[in-house]
Amino acid sequence: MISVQAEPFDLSRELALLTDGRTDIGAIVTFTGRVRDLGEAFLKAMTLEHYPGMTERQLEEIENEAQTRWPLQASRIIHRYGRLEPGDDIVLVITCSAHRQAAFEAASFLMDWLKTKAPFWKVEETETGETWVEAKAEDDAAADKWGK
Amino acid sequence: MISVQAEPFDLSRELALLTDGRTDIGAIVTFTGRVRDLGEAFLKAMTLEHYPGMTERQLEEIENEAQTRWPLQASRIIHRYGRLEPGDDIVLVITCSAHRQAAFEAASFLMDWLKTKAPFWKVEETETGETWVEAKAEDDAAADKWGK
Amino acid sequence: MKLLYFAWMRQRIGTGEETLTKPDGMATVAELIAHLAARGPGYAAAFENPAVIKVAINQDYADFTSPIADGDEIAFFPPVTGG
Amino acid sequence: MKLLYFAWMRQRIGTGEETLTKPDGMATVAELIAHLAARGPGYAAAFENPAVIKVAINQDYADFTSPIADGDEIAFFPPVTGG
Repeated sequence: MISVQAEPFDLSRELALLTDGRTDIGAIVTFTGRVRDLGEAFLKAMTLEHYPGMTERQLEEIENEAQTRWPLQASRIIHRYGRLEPGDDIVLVITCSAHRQAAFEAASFLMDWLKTKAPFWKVEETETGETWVEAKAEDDAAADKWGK
Repeated sequence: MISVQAEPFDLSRELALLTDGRTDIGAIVTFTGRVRDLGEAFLKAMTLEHYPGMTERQLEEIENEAQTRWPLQASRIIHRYGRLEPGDDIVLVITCSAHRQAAFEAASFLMDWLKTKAPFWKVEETETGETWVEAKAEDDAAADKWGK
Repeated sequence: MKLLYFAWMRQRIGTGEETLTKPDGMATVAELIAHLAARGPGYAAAFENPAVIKVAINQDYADFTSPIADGDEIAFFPPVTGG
Repeated sequence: MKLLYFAWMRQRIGTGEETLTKPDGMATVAELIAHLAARGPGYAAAFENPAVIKVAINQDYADFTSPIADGDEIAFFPPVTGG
């Protein structure tokens, strides 16, 4: 299941929704991405813009792709948009499988994809003004390693 | 921080203890291992035996090793022992870093190590009796890939 | 065509959304970009380096060589930075 | 020496812990294993396939060639299956 939302999410609640009452899940990996302070400049906030409609479509597609590539019993993607401050959650990925390697790989795959293909853009607000975050070559390299 | 305990753990509480009030953490990976139903035989319960003293020492050592190999801001290992039923949590690993790759790799490293070096032994209780779980060659291979 | 712009492209152009009747003879994304870039300084600034610009047609990633049709929703944006 | 046995080795031997005064001339883990395996059918069953047995001296992993001393805590166990 995927959600694109402004509201915060609650990891333990999402985990419970996926796994409560199930006894076929042996491995659960969660990834939480948060706004963090920049090294150089004091970060006041970060605003995430996205492409409503395309974002949801693309997230559903990639979740299906992960389910095809790995034997997952459940998965969850939540990506927030709007204005977020240091320490706030940005993204949550949960993968559940019988085995740990599938859960780890699928979560890592989903995050690499989100970083390079999900239509979100971050603008950082510091004391010197607003700056659009630039894409990183290392993120493209990370996504490329999963092939297509 | 490491704990070897019979009691259940609470993921959201552990996460809060590691990250509340911090704004330097950008990526949090959690791994939860659970008792799951076996395919073949109905699993009533699983009992984990361990080597008190050595377990704690070895867990502390490997947590330090992970901190040396990856830039982690925080980490947590909890391993339970005693009698557990399907759906019960066995192990929790949390890794926090500025970057997602470090958090993913360190969590995966810790789990591969726990599977092959932490002195725990599982005995499964089914309708046909008790069976000691056998170590898997694939777990050794997974641990070997991290080198020493 | 419904045209969408995101992030700094939206800021440079001054709007995030507009409609355009596809001119006769315009067949590909590349031709649409050439048309838009000639519309004024904001558009020129937004499209000054096409190599970094991504395009989606009807909410799917496309290429500059992709064909376009009058009913399409065509979005231009810089490399994504979510996650 | 304090000797510890875990999992099915504990079950076969019938105890998880015992003390043994190191016999004169016993220098390595391998010699200790040979000594223990000869103590009776439970010990023989526990040590029947030394290739699968792990040993720890004073709570650190060791080898069958590792030297042993009288004050050591020496643990024998099958491959671990935690996590």
